Amino acid sequence: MASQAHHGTSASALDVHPFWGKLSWDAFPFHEPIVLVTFIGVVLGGLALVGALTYFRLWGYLWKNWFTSIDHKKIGIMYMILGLVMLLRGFADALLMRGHQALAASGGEGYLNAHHYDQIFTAHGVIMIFFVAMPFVTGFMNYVMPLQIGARDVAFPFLNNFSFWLTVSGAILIMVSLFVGEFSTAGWLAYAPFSGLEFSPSVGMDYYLWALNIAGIGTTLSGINLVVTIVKMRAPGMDYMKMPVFVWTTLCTNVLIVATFPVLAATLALLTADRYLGTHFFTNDLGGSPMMYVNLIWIWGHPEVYILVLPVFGIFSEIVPTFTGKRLFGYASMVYATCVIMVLSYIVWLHHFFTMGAGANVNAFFGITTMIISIPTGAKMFNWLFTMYKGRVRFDVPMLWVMGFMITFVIGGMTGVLLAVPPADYVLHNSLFLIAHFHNVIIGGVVFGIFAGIVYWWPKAFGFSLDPFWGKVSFWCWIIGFYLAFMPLYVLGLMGVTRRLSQFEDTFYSIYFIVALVGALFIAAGIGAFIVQIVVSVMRRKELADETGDPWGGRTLEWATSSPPPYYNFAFSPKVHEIDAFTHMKREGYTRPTDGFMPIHMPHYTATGVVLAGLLTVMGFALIWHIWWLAAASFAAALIYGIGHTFNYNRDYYIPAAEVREIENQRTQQLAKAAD
Amino acid sequence: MSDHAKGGHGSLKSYVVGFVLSVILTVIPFWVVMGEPFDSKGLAVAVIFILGGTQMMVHIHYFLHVTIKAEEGWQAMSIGLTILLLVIIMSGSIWVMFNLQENMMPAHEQIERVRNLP
Amino acid sequence: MKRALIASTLLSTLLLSGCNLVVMNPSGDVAEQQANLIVYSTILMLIVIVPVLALTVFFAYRYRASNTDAEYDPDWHHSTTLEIIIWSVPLAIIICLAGLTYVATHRLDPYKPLSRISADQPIDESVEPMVIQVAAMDWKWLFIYPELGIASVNEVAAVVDRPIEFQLTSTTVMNSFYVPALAGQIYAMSGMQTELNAVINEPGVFKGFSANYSGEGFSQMRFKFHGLNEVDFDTWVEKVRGDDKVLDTDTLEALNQKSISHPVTYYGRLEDTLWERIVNTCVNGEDLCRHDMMMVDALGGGGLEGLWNRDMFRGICSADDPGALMALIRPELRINKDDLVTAMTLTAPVNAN
Amino acid sequence: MADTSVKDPVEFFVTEDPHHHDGGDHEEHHHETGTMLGFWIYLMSDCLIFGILFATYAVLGQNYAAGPAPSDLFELDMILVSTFMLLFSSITYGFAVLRMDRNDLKGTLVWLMVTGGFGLAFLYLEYAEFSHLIHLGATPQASAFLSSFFFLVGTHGMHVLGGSIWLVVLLIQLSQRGLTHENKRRVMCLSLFWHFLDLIWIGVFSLVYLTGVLL
Repeated sequence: MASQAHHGTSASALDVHPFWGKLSWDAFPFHEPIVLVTFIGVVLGGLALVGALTYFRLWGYLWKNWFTSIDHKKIGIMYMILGLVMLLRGFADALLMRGHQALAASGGEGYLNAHHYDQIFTAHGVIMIFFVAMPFVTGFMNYVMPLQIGARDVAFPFLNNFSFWLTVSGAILIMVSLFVGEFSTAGWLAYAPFSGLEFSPSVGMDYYLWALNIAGIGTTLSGINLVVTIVKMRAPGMDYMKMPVFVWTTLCTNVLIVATFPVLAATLALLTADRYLGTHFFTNDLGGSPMMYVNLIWIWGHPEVYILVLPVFGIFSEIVPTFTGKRLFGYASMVYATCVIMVLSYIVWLHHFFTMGAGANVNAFFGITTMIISIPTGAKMFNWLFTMYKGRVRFDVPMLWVMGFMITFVIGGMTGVLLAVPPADYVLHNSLFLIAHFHNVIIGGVVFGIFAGIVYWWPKAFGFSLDPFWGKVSFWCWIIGFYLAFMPLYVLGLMGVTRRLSQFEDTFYSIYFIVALVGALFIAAGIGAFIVQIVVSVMRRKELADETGDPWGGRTLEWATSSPPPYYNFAFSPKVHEIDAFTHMKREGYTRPTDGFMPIHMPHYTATGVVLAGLLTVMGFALIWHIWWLAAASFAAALIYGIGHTFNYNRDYYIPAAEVREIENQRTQQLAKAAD
Repeated sequence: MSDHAKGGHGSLKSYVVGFVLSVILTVIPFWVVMGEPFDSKGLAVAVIFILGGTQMMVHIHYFLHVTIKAEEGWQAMSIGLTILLLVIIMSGSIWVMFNLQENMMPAHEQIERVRNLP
Repeated sequence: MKRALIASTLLSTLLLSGCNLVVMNPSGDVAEQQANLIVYSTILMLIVIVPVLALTVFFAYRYRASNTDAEYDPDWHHSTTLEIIIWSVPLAIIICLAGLTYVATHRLDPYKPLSRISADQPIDESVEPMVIQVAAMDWKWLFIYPELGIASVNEVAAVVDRPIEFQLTSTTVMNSFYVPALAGQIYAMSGMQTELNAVINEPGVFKGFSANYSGEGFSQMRFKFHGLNEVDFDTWVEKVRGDDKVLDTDTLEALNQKSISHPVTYYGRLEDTLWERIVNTCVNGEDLCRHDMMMVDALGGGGLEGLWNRDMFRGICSADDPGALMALIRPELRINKDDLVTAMTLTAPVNAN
Repeated sequence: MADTSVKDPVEFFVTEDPHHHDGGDHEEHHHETGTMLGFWIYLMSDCLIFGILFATYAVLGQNYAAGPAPSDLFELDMILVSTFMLLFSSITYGFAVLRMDRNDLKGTLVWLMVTGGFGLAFLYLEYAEFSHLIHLGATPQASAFLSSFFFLVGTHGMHVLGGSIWLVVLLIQLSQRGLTHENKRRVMCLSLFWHFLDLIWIGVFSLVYLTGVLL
């Protein structure tokens, strides 16, 4: 990789083979031992997986029951799997960086050259935001929200499947860049003019652009889908002010997605035009303005932060009442706070570039608007706090994550407000203090929330709980690891150490970097414990089984159906009378209807989403490597296939009442057994 | 539902009214530029944008049939939010970018002086 | 000093040794004010953070499920008083912080000339700030002293307690000029000129670097900032002059090639108008200078001919000969010629009143 | 289940047949209004894409790079003709919808074809303008102004092209199956799309063409 960037890139940019484009044997990492070993490992692992799937004849099962599925629950689970797989990749990058920096700060050179290191921090950022955090939160929203509103599926089930596969398509392109060619070195937001053709001629930036362009379309479509689902498909009686808070945050998040991902798409399209068509939007010359790129990308970038964190706030708002056995304190103020955050997140973007040289009035305006966001966020914090007040707090694993979040997130919030003070930002911007801050809110907020949510809803999705011992191990490893890994970075930031450095002048930093590395290893152990937790739980699934469908004493409708829910979710649509509908049902002593079942209208599974996304992946790859004929052919194929899909009128069917009765009778027996 | 099917699609009259208004609102700004009736460019620009904005409202009302009640108010609400965000994004970008350029562009003062000539 | 006391308490609670925390313990007045601001803001926020943390732990302990003595009220979910408090206390703090931010942002605006040398030393109006022109290159820093007619690479010096005005640009991608001991950072970007006003209050050698990632040699894009008293500064200038190298167009072009860990280099003499050409991205004299291009644009563009021969405008709209440009601009332009010439003159017109 | 004595038995499930109940059903027509809302939200997001392009044009539109400015390039009389093509197509689409409401398949088809004709005329005019500019040397690569001009106007043009392709597909679907519920919904979605493009065009001619030539 590196040697190619030193010598080969500009040359390879010149000769474009009519058939192979820029693709040649040089693109493969034969000369990079680290990458080659990884490559061989991945190929062998992949072959083993493919072999196993073939041996156990699972391809048909996967294709029929998962890949082509338009069941929101299965798509939600697939999003989570994607997030988990990409977490391993993104975290491997993090470990590589931490290890390298610890060595480099101790007087050595480390094991990564600058070019390789630059790719790794870029990949780490891109993967963690777009292909870990986003799939995880989208997965939750997909799985949980329709159940919570008592719906049978999302509004556009096919679109849901297509969105998922577009996200996968982006992830595939990023993974391919590891072994074919190289990835971007321009940082996760690809600031112009560095990301332009003049300074980054290699295919790395193109991988970045097409991966995000394709995945971004998927995210936007999914956003539209979920908004319409909430607006149109709520159970009768569920007014807006009776929706669970998670549904509220999902609504606000998806409104944000619909309103910001187009900004990202347009901005990246302009950058793509600069690189492919030679236009001058963000170039240094002929009137282009790189500052405009920074301005536009942050108009998307700041709301994106809230896209990640709002659903997680929703998760916490579900877990805290459940594990305190008490209604959420200040539901209305929680809802208003969410809506206020949603709108405010649009008027703060400049705080990411105070130091670019805007005048004092501009900087002060954006600094103050940023601080204002901390008020509704703080209100949420207090709401969770006072939910515990006069409660019965059970410290099951999900609640542990919430406690970890509450302690950690306030610190991150405080350093965030600090960074919003422009003159303070002049000394803290781009420093490791900033890195520590956003990891503090993203790990302490988003990641902790994701783990809390996984443990919380796992029994709903699979019918058995996760083993609490390994869950606690995972939690403690994560929280200790987090503090060890990022508190030293706060200190280093105050020592004037900035981000993205691969070499250091002074060795007195080394102890801090070593502590940070130890922290990263703890986090690795935390991830390991999480995987062990899943394996152990799968093996012990009989004793951990959840027969009732309501293992935690849940308060919302998803706990009213079986674990795992039948594919139609509810045999009869629930009727809602109050907030915390299921608590109300339990209190009023509801009876589950056991007869009078009716046919249920459901959509057919379809392969269109997989096929279209596959064709678009090929198109992206072809565009990256300038294989024009292939790009045109795959685009045309996708267009024709997509149009053809609109001629398919056989899209839905009715589940016969008998089948519903059979499934529901099984559940009746299961419940009777659990009651014994 | 039925009122959506009927009222939502407009009537012949509403389409024709919308069309006539649009024609008027299109012709005037073109005349403002091509016929040069005003000496002041600022006034001409103001006329163009006010009439452009008005025509957009005409389209939204007569062609897109946006009403407060349609889709539980979601249609009106979403267009309201979109307009709010457009205003934020566009005016914000212009403010930020011109402030940056004012601070940084070489020979900015002279260029501003030239631009502001009568 | 009170601030030092507060700062040290704060830092010791974080179990740190203060000696290496250059950001909190800088040597320049601007950076010092910024450090103070960090401390004050932190204290202001701790007013609400500490109770939240304490209450979190306390509630978690008090209302644990095993403690059946604690009150349990599953339907308690609203309290107007509490709601008012949880919205208004943060609001009050943010109002204070916003006031602080507004004032500090204006006082510490990097474009604004300094208003003091240090906390107890007012500015001397008669002393002109020392102008240092800074160009970020791949991957090194070029410093030009226009008054002294010297330049240096990857090393810069300034006189203690004399205001410095940095003018910054880049010949390549975005970089950020940052000397933590001196003042906050500011971006350096191609075709644009940012400014940073600062002062160094203690003699010493301080680290400077690019704080914004700029590619392969970014980690080595460092320089030394020397805070010197007048005598030492003169010695340093003589040392630079002693190197007989001239910074001219060719040297600059050579310097502009990519290089990592460029050695410290001195240039005893300078070619004229070099800085203007660097800022306006026309070092070699073959490209149309940025400000000329913008002037043409301000006059309504160069027309279709401009596409084929942008160079015909080169150089002539600068101060030397504004009239010449007029000859090239379309006649239909309804602008009084004299007004235009005055407006285009690069030196600001003398104030009439 | 606890068998507490319930004072007022509260109904927790919709047990009657949803086809005869309009409280909270999931049957077809409800689902279809979801499609309209979804499409509307898509349009709003598209609006923001154009918002970014407009903002880019507003910021970069005067960076001519010593090259041509709008007044050197744009021919307003042709733009006026294009504008009228779109306006005509808007009202003809309206007529198609009115025909559709009367279940007049043939009328719908005819008016849709007329609409498509105006759309193609608009596209041809835009193609002629672009190729004229490129022939002059005023390419998207020549200056930031031209980059942002071509991209903003071109993106609108690509939308019209997409709408036209959709129109053709819709004509086939209509002639295959007639005015089914599904096809009616498609006609209404395309209607929104088509009128939306006209709306964007108002912004384009106001900001790009008229203001550009004026300043």
